[in-house]
Amino acid sequence: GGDLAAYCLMLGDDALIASHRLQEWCTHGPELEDEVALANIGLDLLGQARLLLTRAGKADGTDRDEDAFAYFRAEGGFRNTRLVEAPNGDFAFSMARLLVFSAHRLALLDRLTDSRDPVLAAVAAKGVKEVTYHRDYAAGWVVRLGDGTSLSHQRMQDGLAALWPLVDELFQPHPVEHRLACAGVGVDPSTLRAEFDAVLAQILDKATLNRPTVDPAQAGGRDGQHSEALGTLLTEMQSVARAHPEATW
Amino acid sequence: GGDLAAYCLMLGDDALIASHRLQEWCTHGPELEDEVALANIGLDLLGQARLLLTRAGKADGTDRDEDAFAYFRAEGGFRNTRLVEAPNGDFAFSMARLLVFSAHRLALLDRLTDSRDPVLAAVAAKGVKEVTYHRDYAAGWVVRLGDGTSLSHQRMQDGLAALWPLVDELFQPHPVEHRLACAGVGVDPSTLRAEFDAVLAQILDKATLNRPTVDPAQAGGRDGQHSEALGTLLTEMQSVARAHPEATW
Amino acid sequence: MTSALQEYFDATIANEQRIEPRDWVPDGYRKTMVRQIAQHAHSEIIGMQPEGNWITRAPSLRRKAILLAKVQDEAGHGLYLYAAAETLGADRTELTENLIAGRQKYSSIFNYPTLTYADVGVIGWLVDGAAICNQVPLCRSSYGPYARAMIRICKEESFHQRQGYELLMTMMRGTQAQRDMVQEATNRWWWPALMMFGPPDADSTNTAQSMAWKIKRHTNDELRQRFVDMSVPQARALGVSLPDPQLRWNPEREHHDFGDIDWVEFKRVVSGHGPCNAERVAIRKAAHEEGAWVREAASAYAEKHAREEVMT
Amino acid sequence: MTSALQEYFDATIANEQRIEPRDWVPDGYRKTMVRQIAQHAHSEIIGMQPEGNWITRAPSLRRKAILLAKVQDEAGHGLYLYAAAETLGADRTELTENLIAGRQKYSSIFNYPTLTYADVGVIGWLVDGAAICNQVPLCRSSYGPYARAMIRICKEESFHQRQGYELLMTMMRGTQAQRDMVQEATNRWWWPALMMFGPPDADSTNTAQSMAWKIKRHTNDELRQRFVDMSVPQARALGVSLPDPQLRWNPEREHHDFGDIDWVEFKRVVSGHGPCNAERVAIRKAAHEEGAWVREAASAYAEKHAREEVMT
Repeated sequence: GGDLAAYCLMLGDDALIASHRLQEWCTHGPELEDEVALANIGLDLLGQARLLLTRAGKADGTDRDEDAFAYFRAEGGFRNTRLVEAPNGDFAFSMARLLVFSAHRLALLDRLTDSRDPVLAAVAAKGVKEVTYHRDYAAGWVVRLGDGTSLSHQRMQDGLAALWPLVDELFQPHPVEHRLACAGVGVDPSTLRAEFDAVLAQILDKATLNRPTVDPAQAGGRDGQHSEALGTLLTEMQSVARAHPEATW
Repeated sequence: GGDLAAYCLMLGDDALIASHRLQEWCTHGPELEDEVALANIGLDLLGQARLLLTRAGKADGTDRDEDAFAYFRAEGGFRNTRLVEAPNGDFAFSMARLLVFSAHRLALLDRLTDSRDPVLAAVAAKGVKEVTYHRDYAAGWVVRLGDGTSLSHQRMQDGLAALWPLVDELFQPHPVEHRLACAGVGVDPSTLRAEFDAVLAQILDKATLNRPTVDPAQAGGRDGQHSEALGTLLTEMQSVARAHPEATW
Repeated sequence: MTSALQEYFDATIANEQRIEPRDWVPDGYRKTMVRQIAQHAHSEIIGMQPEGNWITRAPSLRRKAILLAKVQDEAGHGLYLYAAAETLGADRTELTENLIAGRQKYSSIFNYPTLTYADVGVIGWLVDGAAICNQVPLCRSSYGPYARAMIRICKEESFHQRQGYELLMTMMRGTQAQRDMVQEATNRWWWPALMMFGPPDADSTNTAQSMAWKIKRHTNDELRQRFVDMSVPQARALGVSLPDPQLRWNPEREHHDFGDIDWVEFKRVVSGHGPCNAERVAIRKAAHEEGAWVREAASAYAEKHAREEVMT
Repeated sequence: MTSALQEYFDATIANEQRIEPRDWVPDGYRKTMVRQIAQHAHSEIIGMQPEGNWITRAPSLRRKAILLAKVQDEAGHGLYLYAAAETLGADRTELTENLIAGRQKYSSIFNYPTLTYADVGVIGWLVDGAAICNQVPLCRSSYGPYARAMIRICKEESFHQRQGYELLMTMMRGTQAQRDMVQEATNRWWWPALMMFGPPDADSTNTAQSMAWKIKRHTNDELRQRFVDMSVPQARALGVSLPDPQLRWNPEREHHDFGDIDWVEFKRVVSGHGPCNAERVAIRKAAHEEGAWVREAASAYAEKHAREEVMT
């Protein structure tokens, strides 16, 4: 129960925080078509987060609901990777992040459709279709920006470079992931790296971009060790809910 | 008691929120000298706010302290003008705002040194010296940017234009101000307009800038009717204090 | 020649048939339609802001999903409507530039601030409610692409309206602070919502021609009355009061009488001096300008690869 | 000629007198001093960020004033120190560009994040405490302008250190959540604070020459030991534990023994891969670049009016 709950929080928090960063693009996108697409992707991820957080509250026996997890945990209780909490940067950084996140998540959900946990398997089955679209959308922009103007090429390359130190954490197996992978419930993310690298290589090649060669940054998100950015994000996200702890909405 | 408390909140909230906007410049200023100056001005205004909020808690008989007012009032309880809550914009907007705010406040505090309320008179006496420096600092930048490069001239003129609709509110007498002015305790702000206009005319002339001709925006800050920006500001300002309502710091 | 076309146009209108993009239309009709559709499109896009302001702060994940979906729908409405305007020869980029330069208007209602989460509900209830009153007759607009867009938009808007009302119902069953928020938001939005129907018929200049062209079906005052009559029982069911001491049922008219609208405020807001006009346009302008390099890259890419296809 | 100057320089150092800007100095001394002062200045400026992060969120107005004043002091320290470097012929703009291009370093401690308000207190207690251990001997640096800057800086830093410790004392008397925050922040900052004294003496390359020039007065390990001995009773008085199971009093050495420092982590952070290196430099770079038009305007204004004075 404990491991499954922790695992649901990892996958759920990744989706919740990634969705928040996409929500921040709202009314700031480069085109209306992107407003629609970014909101759609944000909604899909929010939906995944809700199912996963609800599952966590069942699995750990506390019966906490999705909102208890989203609004009344402190920063150190969040299990997302640092990749998703990094501030949006420019559109190039945001698209690079969405590509990396979606490529990782698609590989993950694809394996997870075979999970012995029926809820995880169902979330994954639904998520695979959604995240395929997310990845294709992000890849489309990475290619157009990479192979667009010299300015957009530079920004895309800079965005990738800024992002790349955060990539490794996605593939570092946490003990919980390791145990659940052995039990046929979860996925060991290190087994996804080859597929991810191949997908990225293909897209970056088409985009005339170089894969950055930078050292990985400090990880720790899966253990609740986050960057300063998450605190600011949660302050905003949780503000209304916490101002009215007795309220129902 | 009630009028005096309300008046202290008006002057105190103006200082508190103006200080917050200056705090946001910290580590983002154009030069180290400006980091020092902006922090100094922010500190002066914070000091004025603390004295005035404390006075409000005595005057209204509730004995609330400065932190009760700063951290545990909702948005509608804040009595500051909309000028001070507007987001910082660029350095030109921020300097235009600081000039307008300081020129207004200097004229106000100068009269208030004669207040029959000894606390207000003392706050004003100390404040006059501080705000004289604030005004001179802001005027220095308005002149240098106005009469600097063509880019800085344009930005300064745009900043002034964006700001100007918020100026009128500073000089619209609230019933509380009117009553306290009659009682020799407060100042009717409409009596400060001529002095303010003369000071601004001189500085804008030196800065080769035109005084904008735009209609005033909707006011209402003195009655707790604020722009969307104040809610976001307070969410941030109050976040830690409200997360730990039982704590002492 | 033109006179035969004019006759055909007039007959189409008279027979309640629809004008389609291929049809000849008089210049005045084209200009009026483009203006009407563009203003409507701009309103959808600017209208994303007051609610978008609360997405990241929504107090439950369910409400967050509802709000995000709603704001997304508004972007979608903007897209259909700009597409409808393009069928009349307008250019979307040009329309956007008209908006951010202040040359074209959008609904004044979006120049009021959203100050609490109750505003999200009240916008759904009153603002979308008023919009629906205005728009349902437009589903029978003589201009086909607009009429069809309105059918889809009205369907989604009434969904939004119900969701807004449901949020308010939930809040009214919550804490006293929540009830106070709902009442306070109702007080702030009621009069601006009444202004959404435009100036009184006596001062409304374009109505006659627009009615003749069947691109407007009811007068401003008729629609406003319908909205008031619809809202009073809804307010009662919700348990909020409407901020108008003169509001009462008039059994002779079989309508509610209501107080005088502050047309001075209306004109101030319409002419650009409402509480949020400057911010709303500034945000749209910033998004457009900051997105320029992205759009340029997309064009450069498309051009490069179109060329390649030709060459290989 | 040079040899007479060299003798005078050597004698000044030997007699514990101060080198002043007008004095001849060997190239190596100048380069080493510029690097030392610039790194120190950069550290003050980058060091504004981890604490500056909390100014707008400080939980009481008194703490906000203390924190804002402290961060302002750091900007002031940066100013004195850049001025001291300029007396050796360095150029402040160039030094700033070295910083943002990653060509010059700053203290690695500022590459760790501040995650709660307790971090503000722990930075005061441990980070400023370690800085003071490092810097008090530098008040006797052979280079006069630096030594004088250090006297002023040390005075202000010990004030900051006391304020940080007092905040922690207050928090430890508060709620359990506050006590937990203090302990957790202590756990995160203790080891990085020990790393502030630099690599162990055995691996420290510049120490001998710097000691000879009297711009360094104690070895890294001596200073680190002094800091540990000072901090242990402070932690006890505060009621927090230090995260080192091997930490204990050694009556023979009359010093505390302590565990091994993770020098691999140290090197990773120093070489730019700590938790916040990229953000810290990016913020400084953005401020510098976004301020360019302001600085250009100031120069243009100054030049214009200097010309006018000459012409009139």
